This record gives sequence, structure tokens and C-alpha cells, in this order.
Amino acid sequence: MTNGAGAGLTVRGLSVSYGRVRAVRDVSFRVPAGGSLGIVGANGAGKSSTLKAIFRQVEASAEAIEFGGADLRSTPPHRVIDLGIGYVPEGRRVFPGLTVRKNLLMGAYRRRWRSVGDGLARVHDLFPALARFDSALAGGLSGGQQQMLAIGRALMSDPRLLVLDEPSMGLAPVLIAEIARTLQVLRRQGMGILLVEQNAKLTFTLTDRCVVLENGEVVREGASEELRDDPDVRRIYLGI
Amino acid sequence: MIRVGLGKPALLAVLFALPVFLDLYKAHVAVLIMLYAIVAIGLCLVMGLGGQVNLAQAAFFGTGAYASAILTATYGWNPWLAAPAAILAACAVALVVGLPALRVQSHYLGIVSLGLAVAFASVLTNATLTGGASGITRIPPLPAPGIDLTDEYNYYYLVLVVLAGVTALALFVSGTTLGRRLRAMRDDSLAAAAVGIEIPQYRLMAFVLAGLLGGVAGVLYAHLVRYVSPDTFGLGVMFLLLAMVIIGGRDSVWGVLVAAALLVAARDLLIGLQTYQQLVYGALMVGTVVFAPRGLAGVASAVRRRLPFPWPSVPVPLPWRRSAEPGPAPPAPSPRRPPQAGGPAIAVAGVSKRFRGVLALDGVSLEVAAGEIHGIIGPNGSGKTTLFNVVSGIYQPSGGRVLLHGRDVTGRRAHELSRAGVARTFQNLRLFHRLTVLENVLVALDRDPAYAHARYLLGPWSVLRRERRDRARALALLRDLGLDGAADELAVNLPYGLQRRLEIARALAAEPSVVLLDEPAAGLTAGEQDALAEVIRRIRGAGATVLVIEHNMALVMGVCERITVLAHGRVIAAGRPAEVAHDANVVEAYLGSETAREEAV
Amino acid sequence: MIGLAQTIVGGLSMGAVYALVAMGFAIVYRTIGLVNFAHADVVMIGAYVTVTFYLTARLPFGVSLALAVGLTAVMGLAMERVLRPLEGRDLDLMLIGTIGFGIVLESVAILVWGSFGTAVPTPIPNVPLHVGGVIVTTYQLLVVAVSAVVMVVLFLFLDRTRLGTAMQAAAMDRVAATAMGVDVGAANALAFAIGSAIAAVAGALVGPLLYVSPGMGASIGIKGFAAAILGGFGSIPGAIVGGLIFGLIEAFSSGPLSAYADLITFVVFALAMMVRQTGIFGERTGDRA
Amino acid sequence: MRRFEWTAALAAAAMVLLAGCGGQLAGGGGGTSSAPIVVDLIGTFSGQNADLGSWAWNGVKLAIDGANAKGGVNGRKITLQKYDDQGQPTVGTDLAQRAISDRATMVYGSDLSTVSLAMIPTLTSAKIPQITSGQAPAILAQGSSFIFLDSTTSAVFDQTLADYLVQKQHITSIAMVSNNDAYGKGEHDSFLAELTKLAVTPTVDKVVTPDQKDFTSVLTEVRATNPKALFIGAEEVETGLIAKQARSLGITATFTGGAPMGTPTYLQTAGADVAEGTIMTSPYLDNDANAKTRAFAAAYRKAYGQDPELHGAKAYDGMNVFIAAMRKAQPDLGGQRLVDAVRAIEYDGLLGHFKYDERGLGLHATQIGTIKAGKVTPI
Repeated sequence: MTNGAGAGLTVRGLSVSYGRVRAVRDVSFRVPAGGSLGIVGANGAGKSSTLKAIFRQVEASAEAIEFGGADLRSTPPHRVIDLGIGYVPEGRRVFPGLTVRKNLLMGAYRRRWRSVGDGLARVHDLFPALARFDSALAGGLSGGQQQMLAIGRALMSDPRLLVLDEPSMGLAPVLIAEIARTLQVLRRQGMGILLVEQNAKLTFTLTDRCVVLENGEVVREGASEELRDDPDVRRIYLGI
Repeated sequence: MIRVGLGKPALLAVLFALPVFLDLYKAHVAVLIMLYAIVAIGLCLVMGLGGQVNLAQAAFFGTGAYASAILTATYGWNPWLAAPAAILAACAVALVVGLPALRVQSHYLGIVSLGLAVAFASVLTNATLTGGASGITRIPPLPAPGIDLTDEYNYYYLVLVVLAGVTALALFVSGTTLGRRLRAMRDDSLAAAAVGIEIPQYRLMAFVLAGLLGGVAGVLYAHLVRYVSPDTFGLGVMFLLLAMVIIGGRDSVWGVLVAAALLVAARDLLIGLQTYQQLVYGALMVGTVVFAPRGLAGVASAVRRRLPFPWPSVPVPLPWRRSAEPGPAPPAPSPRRPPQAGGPAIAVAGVSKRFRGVLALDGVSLEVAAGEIHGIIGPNGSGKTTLFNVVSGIYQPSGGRVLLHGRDVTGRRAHELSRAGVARTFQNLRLFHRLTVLENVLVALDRDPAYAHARYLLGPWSVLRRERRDRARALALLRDLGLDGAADELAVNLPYGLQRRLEIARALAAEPSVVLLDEPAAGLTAGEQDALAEVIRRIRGAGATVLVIEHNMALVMGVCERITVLAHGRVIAAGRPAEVAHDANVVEAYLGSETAREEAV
Repeated sequence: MIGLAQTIVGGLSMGAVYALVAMGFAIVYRTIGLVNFAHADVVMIGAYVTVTFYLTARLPFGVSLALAVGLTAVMGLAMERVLRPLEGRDLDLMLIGTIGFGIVLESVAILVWGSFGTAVPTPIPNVPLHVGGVIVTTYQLLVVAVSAVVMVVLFLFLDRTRLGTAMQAAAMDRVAATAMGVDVGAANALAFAIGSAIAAVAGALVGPLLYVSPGMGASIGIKGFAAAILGGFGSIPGAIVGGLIFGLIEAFSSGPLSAYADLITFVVFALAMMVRQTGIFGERTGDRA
Repeated sequence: MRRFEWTAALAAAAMVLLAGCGGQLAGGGGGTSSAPIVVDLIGTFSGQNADLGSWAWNGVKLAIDGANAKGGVNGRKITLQKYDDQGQPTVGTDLAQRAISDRATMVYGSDLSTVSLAMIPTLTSAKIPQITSGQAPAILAQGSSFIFLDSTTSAVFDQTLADYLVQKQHITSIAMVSNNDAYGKGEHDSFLAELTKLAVTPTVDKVVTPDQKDFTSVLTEVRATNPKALFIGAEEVETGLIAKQARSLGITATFTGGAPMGTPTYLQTAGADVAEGTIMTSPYLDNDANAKTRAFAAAYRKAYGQDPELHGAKAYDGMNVFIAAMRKAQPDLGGQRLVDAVRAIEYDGLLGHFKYDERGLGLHATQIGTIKAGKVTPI
């Protein structure tokens, strides 16, 4: 199955279970090359487990997990980045004891030495704050700054698809707006975006299509425009 | 009435008949085996049961031996007078080595205790009182009317009797409330505090028990060999004791006995090849830790489970074992009536909690009426669990006040709040995994304070009586929650849903007036969620007040009478479920705000 | 006053050795989270290998040290393979598993080199220099100098090189480092090799100061381990400061009451741990309940 | 519950049982039958002082092989069993029990005074004669009639040494460093007693422990008094370490002490340059002192491929005294008869003339030697 669609990310029949608890049941979705997809759902719906399965951080079974023709199921966890997927983990997970600059350099760990310079320049103009705090320890940054650093670090590997896990968590609304603006800029530059978020309204504005998860299963899927006004979404979130 | 395998009486018979076959030297080695076994059982109690990494056990053994040597050989005391003093000295040293355990644990405690053991050995080598490097000679034998205790064989029987007593004591402790609390503390000291166990007292008690046994063996050693020198209590012996406990199976008294016999006998057989003997038990330690972490005891129980061999066994009436006959079922522990009706069961006024600059709770206030089921919801990172930890005493608030039934309990510790009637479950299931289902409930059900263990000395039979009564009440509670089928199963082996229910059973066992449930529905199937709702209603029906944190909106909206919504550490809404679900702030907190849309276009 | 200075000099030279041992502990702990009690015996093996090249094969000390460091590093890689099942297990098992492994190393050393042990002449003429009334021997200076060089090289490797930064990242957050493409398994093995290599240097340096014997690991190991914890377990600067402080405590406590040096040293250490569980540079894992 | 463990415990007990029976059969008889005479050698074969064990074994075996070649003790061969006490007194007491159950005719052991002291009560109560290469006066003070020294005691050593230093060399500024095990204490007390008799007080008198390795703080105090001579009371390796560290701290005093300083181990540990000029007292200074020592040295070199030294010679003499006593007391070699025979005979050995008194001392004189160009030479 290597038709044109091969360029994007294809996930089919993905299931994840921790011991006897089934966190994700038979989830399938596609992120076309340069396209964007949101995965939303209440807490504990299986959003993060889905991403952890793609990045081989948890045991999972799936009919297919492919990106740009490569089968992720047989790729060792520390080589997924080579395929061109940038990862912004849940809770940011910057390296607290390293400086901002070194965190960014770690993002380019798998890149040739030459291209690191222009990668840094690109991140600095996207996030000017990171240039100002260049030699500060990442652990000392505020929540918002750490989130920007996590995104910058992912961009340093010059990915074709950027995957973000709950970037808005714990951030004040004004910071969420700034991160939304950055993602818009990246999308305009042709970067593929896979956004996993509890904040449904935000996700509907940033992605073309969305998938809604509840108890580990896909309960709704469609264009973000339609889902934004769908009364069912509120029921899924608030139970009544 | 339980069925006792033929093994126990057969082994005792063999041990009594053994000396007849042994020549003088073998008898001497057999006595050494038993002495090391007594010290190793002490280490088994403090490390296997209590979970304290104590690498100074050899120093307690040495204190017992040197104290009796100094008192008898240097100061001429009568050995029977010197013995209790020496044992007391060993307990005192154990207490001192135990003090750091109140502040540091695991490998930190390991290195601190090892350092103190090295210091002890160097004091023995240097002090003139202890006879410097050549030690103390001419220690008098134990005088006994009519029995010549300088004779190896008589001494063998003396030590055998003491060993039998020590083993009985160890089994008695590990099978009853003191041992259960030690093991609970070992499995999860945070959860143990939450069910009312005073952690500091129990850590020191574990060390004193180890000191007691070390002292007893030390006294017997001094009067057997009648010579003590520093090298007997150095690092070599410490690692031998450690090997016995690890290879034997850390919390199994029998495993330690078997390992002691095997290791010392091996040391004697390989006497000529000193280096190979050291290589053998070093390799045994690594192999055990990597391949059989539960040691011989673990292997034995695994083999027994796989090989249902019909061991010959004989019925023996034993009062306190689980009685088969259905006696009059005592009532399941019912939640205590709150002291006075009317006032709110829980009142939180302006509570805030700061973690290194991050404000997890910012002026939270809420009231929960007595007998109410109150839900707390909010997106991730909103401070829900932090609030629970403040109300249950795990965290002390940075500001504001917490009232329980009108009484101010701000800043009180977890075990104090547990005694005051607060019981809780944990978000990520903190069961005592190496205790059985029944024992998990028993630990919470037993409300006695630490000093009640004086009963072990004053009235052991009363301990058995209370044990029987508590077991019956625990069984009744398990039957109520449909868990009695798995009573003797280790908590770790239960399916996830049953583990969740066991945690609730453990909370109820403490007859709480207030029950805090932290995400009880996480990972449950739809059927299990309905059963949970029913259990929550039954808890409230029995008179307790219930506070629930939950993400599963269906459950929260169905069960809770009132709800408080938290976001970014602040209360953004409160009221009946229907009102709250339609509140604009709540919708925005969950679904996100519209504002992002205008700017994004 | 002279006595005070003399004690400090003595303390610093032994302190430098304890710092090296502590650094070995710290590197292995921070990357793999393994409390490697056998590290003390790696120091002993390093000392013996150096002595074998230096005395038996008559190679110059510098060459012997280099060969010993290389060989012990390779042994470190093999050890990491053997102890890998212990990584991340509960700490009691890890502690006892590595103690058992230490005993195995000790008995192997006895089988290979005999239990007798050997005195080692100082590689350079050990001339006592009078510096303002205080005696400093040339070998003591060599010990402190070589330790300082090792500390600087290690710091530069961790701080300036790509691989060093990746190792630090792996130590701070295994999942994030893997996502950035760091092979954490290989990084841990390398950390073990570096830890063992530093242990070999410590062993080689302490040989002439004291006496090379299969049992030498125990006392140096315990003090090196305690120094690492005093400085803040897992922190390299902490290990260096902890080692020097430990050397000084030992030197001062063996002044007037030399008989009770160990007692004073370890009681001071126990009190320090009770006051500040995480040591000077703080590693936040102390027990909170 | 855990029934399987019972069976494992049963198996363990059975194993000890079998080992027991095994022990039962192997025991030799001390009595008058033609069964071989059992001699147990308990020595230090591992740890820092492991040399002492092998030297004692070489000397004793050489004497026994010589006797067996000439028909043993009127037809009864002597068998020698080797046990390693690891230099630890506790292991010594266990091995003493072993010798009793072996029904040994005599015990040669141990090399360290501390270990020998620990074994005396057990062996004496079992009436098994014991000869030790320990020199501590405390051994003789035990008041046992079953203990014998194979050379002389620290008292004799140190009287000879102190007289030589003070009266012949006119050295009166002497510092003392000794360890606190039985041997070290014996050397310290004897040497100090002799100095006080000669109205000399040591410039400084420091005590260290047997397994100590770092002597900087103690030697710093010694250096402050700038002594002419430094008396060291410790075993071979420790003496060597103290000497080496003393020189590295700038102490120029002449090293002096007892028998340990006459051994190759001291020379190798301290280094030939540090040991140069050491003055020591020892009853056996070099191999070509007389015809008897040359013959012994040749036999020793043929058997073991290395030159003998004091400890090998002591063991050879001690065993030969007992062989002579056995020939006199046979056929009944019971403990009491054997010790009476040892006290009855006189024996001219490598170390000098042996005549045992009630307390167990046989040799009453020693010589003074010094180290020149790495070689022990009598003065």
C-alpha cells in the first residue's frame, strides 16, 4: 500500500493496554503530508496512550503505523526522530539541568553539525524569548517558556510532521494564544501538525480535521468546522 | 483447625537427635549455624518485614558478645546477670543506629548503617576496654546447676531451645498485628501512614527487635567460644548475614533458617578452599537477586503452586487460624456516627498550598455536609489531588484552615487524621502488595496505637484473642464487598477492578466518618462503574460523608449530590450537578475558550 | 599551626582519591540509577592491573595506568551487561546484588593475584618538600594533580561534547532523550565504562599510598560511597566536594584520637545525612513520608 | 503453608549429618597403635600475613619428611594436615575444635600471637600439646603446661636490642610505634620495660591498629621529636609500611625492632633503600652462619626453590624438638607424656640451644643484625 498518501502518517487498528486495562481500542486515523489533524477527548480518553504507542514508548498492537513509507512498528524508539517526526511530549519534559541552547542542540542530536546553525536561527525568530534566555537553565524557565522550548527543540530536527501532546495544559490563556499563533505560522510553512489536546475549542480552530476519543474509542470524526458547533461534543466532555 | 504438614515435627525430631551423629567439631559448627540463624532472623525482621536496609546487624551481634565478655571476664559479673544487661546494650545500640532511619531510607540508610558498623568494628579494635585487636579471653562459661555447659553437646541443646523460642517469636510477630504493620510500612509507608500507622515508632521498633535477637545470639556466642575478637563482627559476617536473608527469602523466617544452614555448612565443607567459598556465596547472592528475588521461600512457594503434591499432613487444632465453622458473623465495621450532627463534616476555608514557587491551591474554600456525597472535578493539573492530600494530612497547607466535624485539624499528620476518622483511597492504587487481601483490611481495621504492642510482652494470649476478633470482622467486610473469595490471595495478584474495590474495603475497615475516594472509577469497565456507584451510595447510607475526585462525568453527575469545580488551583464553580454542567466557566475550563478563535483567523 | 596545615595536606591527598571514587559512583547512579556497591572492588581491580603492568611487566607508570584504565573500562562494559537486570529494580535488591558482585570480584582477585597483596613503590621518587614547615611529598602532589586532570577532562567531556551532553540528557529524562534520538542503553554502558575507568585511576593512585590487597576495596569503597552521598548523590561536583570533605574529616579525626578516627568520621557523616538528606548539591529523593 | 520449605530444611540437616559421619571415620588415633601420628598445622595462609603460614609449613614439613625418611617415630609415620586461620582469632578457635576431633597428637600453630592466644584454652583443656611461632610474653603468662614457643619471647628479644642500642650505640633519643595486637603489645611492653631499666624515656610512644594502612598522623608526631632511632613493634608488612611512610614524611631515624625486620617481606614492602641500616634482633640472621644452617638452607632450597629465613628455621627447629620428644616418650604419645618428654630433652638447633622451662620457653638468647645493601648481616 504505497500510494501517494504514503507521505503522511497512517495509523490503523491501534490498541494499547496496561496490564488488564485497555486504554486504547482499535483507533485509526490519517495525517496527510503537510496536513493537520486534532485528537480531542476528556481526560483519560486514551489520547496520550495513542501518541506513546506511535513513539514506541508503550507496548501496542496495530495493523499499521506508517510515516512516509516507513513502518514505525519495526523502528527502534531512538530512531523514530530520523523519519522526520518532531515530538513535543506531554508535560514538555525539557532537560532541566541543561541550558536553553543545549536543549535546542539536543533537538538536533541526529542532525549533521553544519545544519544546526540555521535551525537555531529559525527557532530564535519563532520564539525570541529563547534567544534572550539562551544560557539560562531550562529548569528555571516559566511554564510557557518551557513549552516554547519544547516546541523549538522538536523543530531543531527539521521534521516534516510536528506531534504535540497537550501543549496548552497548565498555561494561562494569553500564552495559549501565542502558541496557537506559532502553530498557524508553521502550518502556513507546510509543516504537518498532529495536535492532541483536552482543549477542544482551541484544537478545532488549529486543525482541518479532528477525531474525538471517549474511553479509548473513536466516537466522532470529521471536519473541525462541523465538530465545533456539534452539541454532542459537550455531552462527551461533561457527561450530561 | 488447620492441617500441619509432617515437616515441622519431623524436623524438630531430627534436630534433637542430630548431636548423637555429630563429632565434636561438627557439633560446634551446628551450634554456630544456629547462632548465625538467630542473628539472621533479627535481620529478617528489620529488613524483610520492616523494609529497613540495616547493614549494621553484625554490630548488634558484636555488642551482645562484647558486653557479656566485658561484664563477665573483666568485671566478674555472674553470666546470668550479665546476659540481660548485654541484650539491653545491643537493643540500645540498635536504637541509636535506627535513629537515622527516621530521616533517610533505602541506599542512604544502607550506607549510614554500614558506616556505623565499620565505626563499631574500629572501636572494638582500638579501645583498651575491649582488649584491642587481640580481644578478650577467658570468658567464663554459663553456670548451670547440674549441666556442664562447657560441653558442646549440652550447649547445642541450650541454643536449640533458644532458636526454637526465637523462631516462634518471629512467626508470632510476623503473623499478627505488629508484623503486619511492619510489612505494610515496608510495602508503602505513605499508605501505611494514611491508615494510622505511626511510621517513626515502627521503624525504631524494627531496629530494636533486630538488636534484641542480635544481643541474644551475641551472649550465647561469647559463652560458647569464651573468646571474642573484633574480626568476628566485621564486614565479612555482615555480608554472610545479608546472604542468608536474601537467599532465604527476605520476609520468610523459614527461608532464612534453611539458608543459614546451607551457607555455614558450605563454609565448613569448603574450609580448605577459602576463596572458592567466598566466590560461591557471592555468586549465590547475585544469582538470587537476578533470578529469584524472592529467594528460597519464593522458589518454594512457586514450586508448591505448580506441583500440587499431596504432602502428608495431620490436622492440628490451632485457635487463631481462620476458623472454618461459621460462628455468629459479627457485624461488618460500620462507619462511626459523626460526633455531632448538623455542622459540616468537612470545611476547607481559604486553603492554599505552594510547591517551590508554584501555587497548587490558591484560597480554596468548600463545605461538605455530614452524610453528603460531594464530587470534585476539574481538568488536569487543577489541584484536585493536592486538595485531597491536604484534607487527609499527607500535605500540610501553606495557608487557610481545615475543619473536621467542626474541629480544627489544620496541619495534623496523616496518621492523626486517620485516627480522627478520615479514610482515603489513592489515585494510583497504593495497596500493600505483598500482604494478602485479608491482611490489607486487617491493617486498617486494627486501631490500636503503637504502645499497645506492650501486650506482646504482658499478654500474648490477649493478642491472639484480638487477632481472632479482628479477623472475623474483616471477613465480614470482605463478604460485604464480594472479596471474601480472594481473602488469602496476595493483593498484587488481584485483577485491577478487584484491587480498586480492595482499596475501598481498606478505607471502610477503619470505620471512618469521612471517606475520600481519589478517581475510584479509573480503568473500570461500564459494569464495574455501576457497581462502584452502588458501593458509594451504601457507604453514605451507613452514615459516612463521601468526597470523590473523578474524571468519569457520567459517574459524577449520577452519584454526587453537590459538586465543586477546580481550575488552576481555584474554585470556579460549585452547586448541584445540573447547574454546574451548564456554568459558562466550567464549559470554558473543559472545552477551552472561544477567544483563541478570533485571533487565529 | 604547622600541625593543622600538615593534617589538611594529608586530608586533601586522600580526599582526592575519595573524590575520584565518589565520581565513579555518581556517574553510574545518575545515568542508570544503579547504586553500584561493587564499584569499590573495581577500584581494587584497577589498582592490581596497574601494579601488574608496572611491577611485573616493568612498563612505565604512565603506560601502566593508561592500560589499566582501558582494561577496566572494558570490564565496566561487561559489568553493565551483567548488572543490567538490576537497573531500576527496587533499591534493596540492587544494593545486595552489587554487594554480591563485589564479593565475586574480590575472590577472583584472590584467585588471580593471591590474597597476600603487595606494597607498591611510588612511581616518582617520593621526595618530601618543605613548604613553610609543612611536609608535602612529591607523590601527594602527583595524586592531587592527576585527580584534578581527571575531574577537568570529565567536566569538559560532559559539558562540551555532543556525546557528553547526550549522556547528561539521558540521565535527566530517559524518555525525552530517546525521543531526541539518544540510544540510552549505549549511553548507560558508556557511563559504566567511564565510571570504571575513573575507579581504575583511583586504585592506581592509592596503591603506593596505602597497600594493594584484595580487601582494600571495602574501606575505600565505603568512604567513597559516603562521600558521594555527602556531596549529593548523582552530582559530579557534589562527589568532588564530598570526597575532599571526607578526606579532611578523616584526617582531622585521626589527629589526637587516631584510635577513634572511623567512629568520628562516620558519626559526623550520619549526622550530616540526618540534617540534609540530599547532601550538599542535593538530589531530591530523600524519604518524605 | 510453606510445607516444601520443611523438606528443604530436612535436607540441609541431613547434609550436616552426613558431613558429621564422614568426620567420625577419618579421626586418627593418638594412642599406641601403629596408626600414623597426626600433626595439625594451623597457620595464616591468606590475608596480609599469608607469608607466615607458608614459611611455617615449609619448615615443619621439611622436619617431618626428614623424620619419615628415617622410619618416622620407631615405625609410625607422621602425617601433617594444613588449616588456614586467615589471621583471624575466631577462625583459630574453630580450628582448635577441629584438631580435637581429628584427635591430633600435637598442633603446630599459629604464626600470629593473637590467634595462638585464642586457641590455648581449648587445646589445653583437651590436653593437646601446642607449639607456636608467636613471641608475645602473654602466651607464657597463660600458665598452661601444654604451650611451647619455637623461638624466644619478646622480653629476650628486646632486652638484647635495648642493651645494644643504649649501651653500645649510645642512642638515647628513641621513638616508639607499635600496634595493639598481642605481638605488638608484647614487643612494646618488653622494649619499654628495658628502656626504663636503662633510664631512657622514649621521645614519643604511639599505638596503631594491625590493619591500619595510613600512618601519616602518628608519624607526624614522631617527626616533631626528631628521634635518632624509631622502634617499630608490628608484623612484617605493617612494619614495612610504617618505615616507608616515615621516610616519605622526612623522618631520618634508624629503624629498629624485632624478628619481622629480618625477613624478605619487610625488605620488599619498605623497599631496600628505606630498609638500609635497620638494626634488628633475631636468633637466625643468615643461612651460612654455620655448617648446620648451610645444610638446612641447601635442603630447604632443594625442596622449595627459595632461600629459608628465620620463620622457616624456627619451624624446622620446633618440629625437630617434638620429633625427638616423641622418640623419647613413645610408644604412648598421650598429651601429658609428650609435654613431659619435651621438657626433659635438650636440643641444639639452628637458632641455638633449646631447654624448655615450665612456662614453655625453650630458647633464651638472640643476636643483633643490620641490613646492608639489602642483605641481613650479623653485627
